[in-house]
Amino acid sequence: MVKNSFIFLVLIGLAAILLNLFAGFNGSTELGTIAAHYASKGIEEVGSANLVTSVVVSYRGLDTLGEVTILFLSAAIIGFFLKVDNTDNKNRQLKYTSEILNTASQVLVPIMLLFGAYVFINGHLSPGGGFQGGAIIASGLVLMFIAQPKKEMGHKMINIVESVSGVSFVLLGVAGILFASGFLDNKILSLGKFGTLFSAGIIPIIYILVGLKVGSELTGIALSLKENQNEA
Amino acid sequence: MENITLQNISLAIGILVILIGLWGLLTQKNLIKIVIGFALFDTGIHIVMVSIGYIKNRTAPIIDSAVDMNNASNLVVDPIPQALVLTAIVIGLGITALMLSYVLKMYQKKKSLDITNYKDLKW
Amino acid sequence: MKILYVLFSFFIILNYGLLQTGFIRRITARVGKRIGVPFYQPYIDLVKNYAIRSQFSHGVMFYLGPVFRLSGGIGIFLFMPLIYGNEMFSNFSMSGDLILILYFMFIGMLGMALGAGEGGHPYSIIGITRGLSQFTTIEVPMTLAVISIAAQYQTLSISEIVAAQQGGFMNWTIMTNPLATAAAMLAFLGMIGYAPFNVVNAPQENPLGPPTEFHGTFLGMLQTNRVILHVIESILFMNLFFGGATNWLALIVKAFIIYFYAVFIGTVFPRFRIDQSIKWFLFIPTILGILAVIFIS
Amino acid sequence: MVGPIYIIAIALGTAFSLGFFKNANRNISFSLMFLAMAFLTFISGQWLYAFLTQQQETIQIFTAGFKPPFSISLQMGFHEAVFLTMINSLGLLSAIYLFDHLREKGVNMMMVFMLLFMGLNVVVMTRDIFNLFVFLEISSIALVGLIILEKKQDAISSGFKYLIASGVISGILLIGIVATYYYSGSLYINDLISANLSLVKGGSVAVFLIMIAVILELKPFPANGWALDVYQSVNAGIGPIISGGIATASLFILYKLLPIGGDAWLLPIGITGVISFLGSNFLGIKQKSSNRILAYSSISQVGLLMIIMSLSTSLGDKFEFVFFSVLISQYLAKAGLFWIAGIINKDEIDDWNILKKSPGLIVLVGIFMFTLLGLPPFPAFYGKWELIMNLSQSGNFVWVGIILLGSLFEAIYLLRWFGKILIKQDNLEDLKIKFHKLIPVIFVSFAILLFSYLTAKWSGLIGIKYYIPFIIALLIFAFDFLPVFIKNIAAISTVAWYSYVLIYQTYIPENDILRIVFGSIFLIGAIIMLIPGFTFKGKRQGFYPLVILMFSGLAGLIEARTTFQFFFAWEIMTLASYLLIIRGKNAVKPSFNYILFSMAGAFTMFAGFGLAFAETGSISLNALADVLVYANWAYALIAIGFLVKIAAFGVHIWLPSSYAEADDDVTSMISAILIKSGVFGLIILMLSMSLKNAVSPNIPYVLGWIGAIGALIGNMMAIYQEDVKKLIAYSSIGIMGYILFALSMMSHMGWLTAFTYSIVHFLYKGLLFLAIAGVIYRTQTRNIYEMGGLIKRMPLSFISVLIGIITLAGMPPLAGFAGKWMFYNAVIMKGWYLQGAIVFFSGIVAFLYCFKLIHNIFLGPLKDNHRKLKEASIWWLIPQFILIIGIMVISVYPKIVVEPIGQYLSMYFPNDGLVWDGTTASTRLGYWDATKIMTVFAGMFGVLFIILYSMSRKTQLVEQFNIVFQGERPERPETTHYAHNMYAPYNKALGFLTAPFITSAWKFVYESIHSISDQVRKFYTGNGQTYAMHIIIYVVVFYLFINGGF
Repeated sequence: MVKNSFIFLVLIGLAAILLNLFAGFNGSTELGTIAAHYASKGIEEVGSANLVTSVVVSYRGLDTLGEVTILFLSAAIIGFFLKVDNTDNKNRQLKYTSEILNTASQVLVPIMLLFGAYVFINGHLSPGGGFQGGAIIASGLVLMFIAQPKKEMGHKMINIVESVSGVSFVLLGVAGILFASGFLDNKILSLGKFGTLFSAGIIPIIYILVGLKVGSELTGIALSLKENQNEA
Repeated sequence: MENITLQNISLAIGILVILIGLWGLLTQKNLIKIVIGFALFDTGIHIVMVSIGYIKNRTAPIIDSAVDMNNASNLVVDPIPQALVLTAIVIGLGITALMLSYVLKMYQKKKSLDITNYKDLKW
Repeated sequence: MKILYVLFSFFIILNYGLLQTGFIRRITARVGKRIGVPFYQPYIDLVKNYAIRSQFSHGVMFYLGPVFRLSGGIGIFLFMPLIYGNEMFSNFSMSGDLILILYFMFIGMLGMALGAGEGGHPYSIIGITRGLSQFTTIEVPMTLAVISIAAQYQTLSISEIVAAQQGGFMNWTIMTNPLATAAAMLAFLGMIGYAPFNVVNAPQENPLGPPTEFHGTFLGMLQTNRVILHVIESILFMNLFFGGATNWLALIVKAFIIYFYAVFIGTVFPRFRIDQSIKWFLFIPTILGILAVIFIS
Repeated sequence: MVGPIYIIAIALGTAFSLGFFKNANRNISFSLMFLAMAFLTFISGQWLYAFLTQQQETIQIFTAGFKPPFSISLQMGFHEAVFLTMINSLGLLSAIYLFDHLREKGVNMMMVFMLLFMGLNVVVMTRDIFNLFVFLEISSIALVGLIILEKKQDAISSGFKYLIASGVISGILLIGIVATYYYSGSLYINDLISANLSLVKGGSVAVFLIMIAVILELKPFPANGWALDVYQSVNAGIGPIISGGIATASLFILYKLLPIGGDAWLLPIGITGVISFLGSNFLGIKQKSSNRILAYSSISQVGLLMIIMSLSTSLGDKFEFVFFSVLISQYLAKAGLFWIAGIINKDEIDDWNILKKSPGLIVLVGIFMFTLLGLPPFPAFYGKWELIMNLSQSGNFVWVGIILLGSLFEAIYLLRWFGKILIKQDNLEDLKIKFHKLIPVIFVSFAILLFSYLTAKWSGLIGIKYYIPFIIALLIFAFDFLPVFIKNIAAISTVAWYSYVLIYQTYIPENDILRIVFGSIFLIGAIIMLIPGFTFKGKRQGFYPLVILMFSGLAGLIEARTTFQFFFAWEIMTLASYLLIIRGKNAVKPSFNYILFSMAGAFTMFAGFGLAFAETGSISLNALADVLVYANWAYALIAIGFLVKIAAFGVHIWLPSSYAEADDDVTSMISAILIKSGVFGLIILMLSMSLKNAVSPNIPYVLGWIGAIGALIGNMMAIYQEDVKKLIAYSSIGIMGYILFALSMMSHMGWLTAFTYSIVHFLYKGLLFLAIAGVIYRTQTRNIYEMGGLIKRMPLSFISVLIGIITLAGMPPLAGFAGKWMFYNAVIMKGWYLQGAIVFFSGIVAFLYCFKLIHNIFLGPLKDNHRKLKEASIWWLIPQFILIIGIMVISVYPKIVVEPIGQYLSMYFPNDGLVWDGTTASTRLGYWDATKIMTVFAGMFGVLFIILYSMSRKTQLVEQFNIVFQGERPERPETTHYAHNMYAPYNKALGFLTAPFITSAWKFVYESIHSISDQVRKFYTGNGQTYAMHIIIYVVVFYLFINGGF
């Protein structure tokens, strides 16, 4: 317990630092210059109704590329790390899942997939976007795994989707250099009419790619974890 | 009572969650619980981020019927922290997933979830 | 011309040495309640030894050993001024000073050691190592004393040291620098090599020691050397501490007294083991020497 | 030119598209990845080239078609280009090295590998702090992936530790970034810099969090347990990526973000660096695992780089030079060592002697280690020099001390390791080397050589001619397959040519006696000592390059005009001699002592030069004379370096065993020649400093006592040695004691003595060692009591030894007496009577071992197994007789040598000189006529010999068995032969003088350092939680340190 109390003291110290950090904090009342710029100019520059989307995909597109990469990395590592060869695949024993879950999943999974697709297609208009949509799709698939543990599902398909979407994301970025003023530039397509589905340049396309990619990657992770599942 | 605004509360909660997460990370012996501690720590940071971006009685940064696009800069909250938190969440997710897979592997090798059994290398 | 004078004085020293040895042997015999040999015995020995033809040798160094030894002895003689203020009898002392004399003593030691070593007899070396060990420690008080008087007179040339002591008894080093004299005279006992410091050649204990490897002419040379060396060392001390000599008579008297003092002690004292004598030389005489140096500086 | 943005595009595109090849042939996917890496390297390389050659401007790359701060922008400047080129080329080489692993492990790992470097590239280039965070995360996650390249248990657990630690750190960084955004309203680094947040109350904390996170990324001691475990557990191919790639990038992050913190952060970073450097080097001492040693070493190097960075302002325009020379050399050398470790694939450094199978690799390991240690001619040397000089100029003497101490610790563990490689051992299993693993190592070593040359040019501290010897050495090394005979001729002719140029063409016209004397000792001596090399059979690989280096180092000492050149030559000479000694059979441990003492001495010398520079601001050797304030300190520190080399009393313990164990001709080289370098140094030092009154006279006084005691102890020890080489070695200590004593008298006669001794000692010590070496070469034993009677078998060697010892003992009429005689005069003039007496006593003691030497080897009964011995080889005898001629000339006619030296000295010491009248030399005390003495002696000797011979001519030679073998057991001589434990009574009386108290004192120091280090390192418990704990404690403490409270 001496150790824990010591840890407690240290954390107190850390807390003190954090309190100092926000000593000057009194809820901001105005947007910072950059934020204001996004809010006011965002429409004509990017043309996406969802400002967050315009920041995520366009202004800070490189970050997005990065986070996609991170997910990709984790998926790749986990896939390599938890790879199971058939020898220890034989003696896996899995619990029997309930009837209700099975039936419900059969109803729910398609709807979830559909909803996910909707969310990332409309990412630039309404709350949501590629990551959210991808997460929803993945959770749908996870639900399927839970419902039918025995069901085998190969990584091949997932990998293909991953790679295709990823590569085309990069290619879009390069297209930005070639046809517009910079990497990941939004204006290689016309911004279109504000507020419609086909607007805001390549944002919808990117978000679709991101959605697919995130979905497949999360699924891949879940799948690798599932394959290691063993309740013996 | 004046300065107890929404941000301050959420900020305080965020810091609290950070500390709780660290406490779990540092004191728990069970690997899974350590990972949970880390996840809490991460979440706390996310709460802090969001609460920083918030501005009193303004709405989400989405231009729709509720927001006049010419006066947007006075109606919406700061979109940047939200964008950042999105990225941060994904990164946290990736790391957590990695941690869990590590735990899984470690458990498969040693059949133990106690971190004190994993001092293979030291000094 | 110089050569002739040198040879002449060499002749004197040699005869005087032989006689002295004879007398001393007789005296010691009497002390030991024996009759002893006639005083001319050394002459007989010398002639006999030089007459004997040795029929075998152990190799080159067996020849060189005695030669080294004797040339060491004669060398000291050659570079030693005998009579103060007399060009004829100051030998080659103009070519080297006190340091040279001190270091010439080594040559004799080395020669003896090499010769005996060449003999190849396992025991001959025992005496040699004993001799060397003791000799190093004898040198300590000696060196201190020499430094002391050199610092006192600010010269290393023997003739000048003698010159500085002229003009009466009170100017002798023994009066002006008694500590140095004391240290040196104690070292002198070791140099001459009577008891208590004669375990080196120890005629009784190891009869197979160095001297017995040599016989005939070799032995003769060694004896000659021994005779000369004793006289010359006495003369060295006379020059350094007792005002030197202005004529042959003074030289002989002083030398005899100095030598006799060693003999006297030798006949009345028992013998030291090597490590004892080492310790002894490094104790009282060394302290005296250090004091002498300190007082001078 | 290809825009830097394509680095991202290509890397990512390749990584993503690799997914298509999951099940295809892996060679395809590998070659795809390899091409991508190559292209990255190419891009960064061409930018670097552009910056170096045509004045390329720093450019900004905007993404998303908006200007910063509204969008993320990258920057490509000179520094970025350098770092990117380093990182990417490392990636390329690592790819080659890891070829088989990556191929075997499959596409996923290739993706991870690819993305790791992509992340690092963006981290270096980006100007947006959140973007930096994201890509930092990418590379650290990718590292997590590479850690488990082989799924070993310890790798997995250390990977988990790493995950926890880096998670915490990045969390802290994230909080910092968000808060910074809140306070500045921007994420663009240039805005953050201009906003200078440190003034805002919370802003300063935000900056603190960012900075501390970056510092923690650099794995500072002690909050770095996780990193160490990772280093130790990973595949050796990954180590370079961590230390050379990630650490380098993190350094650049610190460099990039430093302006945000402002100058207030320089000092804290410096202190962190100091702690890291000292701490990890100290803990490195006790390590056994090669990877972990490398881990400690790279962390310490990062610490050093942090120090340099913290000095960026005071270093001024030197900053880039210092920083890059240290950074790049450690980056290259570390990579090489890690890769070799992977090739050997043995964790324990005790098993590294498997390398004996492939000498080429040993050479490479040597290059890498000496690069790490910052020894010349390798790049870090120049950097460290500038660093120390600058530090001392700005008065941070404490830091200088700490840095040098840390470097000494580093030297301890690296050199011990190097020694372990060379330990002889039979039945080593042989080592199979995959070619593709060898390529990067060789490449790196060449890069080091090239870079050393570039830094030398860049530094402008030494002329190009200092590199001629290295070129020659490399040439000889290239022709190492030739037989000894040719190489020996080549070496001799090289030295001969050099000595002709140096002495005959340069110094004799200048009539610079000091340099003529020592130049001839060094170089002509070298020629003489090289002659015995002809006896050696076979190739003698690696011997001649080292010899050339050693002697060029010595020549460099003579030529040096600045302290830098002097130190450079000094280190070269030390290093080469160390490598020469270590070639001996059991020389590993002794040579370790030698190099350790030498390094310590070199470091104190270094500090001394620093002090001198701090005061005079000039590195010219003559400027030493102008040192006034620090005079005593500088003098003492520099002197210590030389004292170590001449094995003065107190630091003498390295000498005997090193001499004994070195090869026989090497022994004669170092004992006769090398040791004089210390004397030369002392003379230079005293001429420039002691003559001024700035130095207190107490220091020479103390030196005098040290010399006297050294002389006594050295000779005393010598007489008890049974190992003949040790005996002579100890006598060297004694003689060096004389010389030190004579020098410290600071009078004309004293210095004359010192010079004469130096020459004469060179002659007879070389003579003795050569003769003894010849004997050992025949008898195959070094135990003196196993020899005897050899005069019958090798008379010529006997003559050399006889002359040698007569000279050594200083008996007239030979040259040694000249020294003794001057000595008496000097002492009595100076008035140092007691010290003088001690010295003389030791001189007489010398007589004992001289006799032991000649008797036990050549006289006495001949041993049974030596009856058939032949005389030593002609190649051993020729140099001996050259030396004998030298001795004889000086004995008969010392004037030719002594008079010019006297004239030279009277420039400095006008009074109490030696007056020459014909052949008679006289001082105001005494006189001495060597020529007459010689003639008289010779005449008398001849006469007597003729008499004796004529009297007993027809003698027969007595064989050994005509007299008894009394009491001797030929098969076990040491039991009864008197030659064993000779002088027992002497020991009984005076043994207490030779108790090895100095040795045990040093032993105590050494061992206590080790045990402390062993205790301290225990706080790395190996528990991931504890490590996370360390991190948070570090943060809190650091905060307290900076703000002095909450």
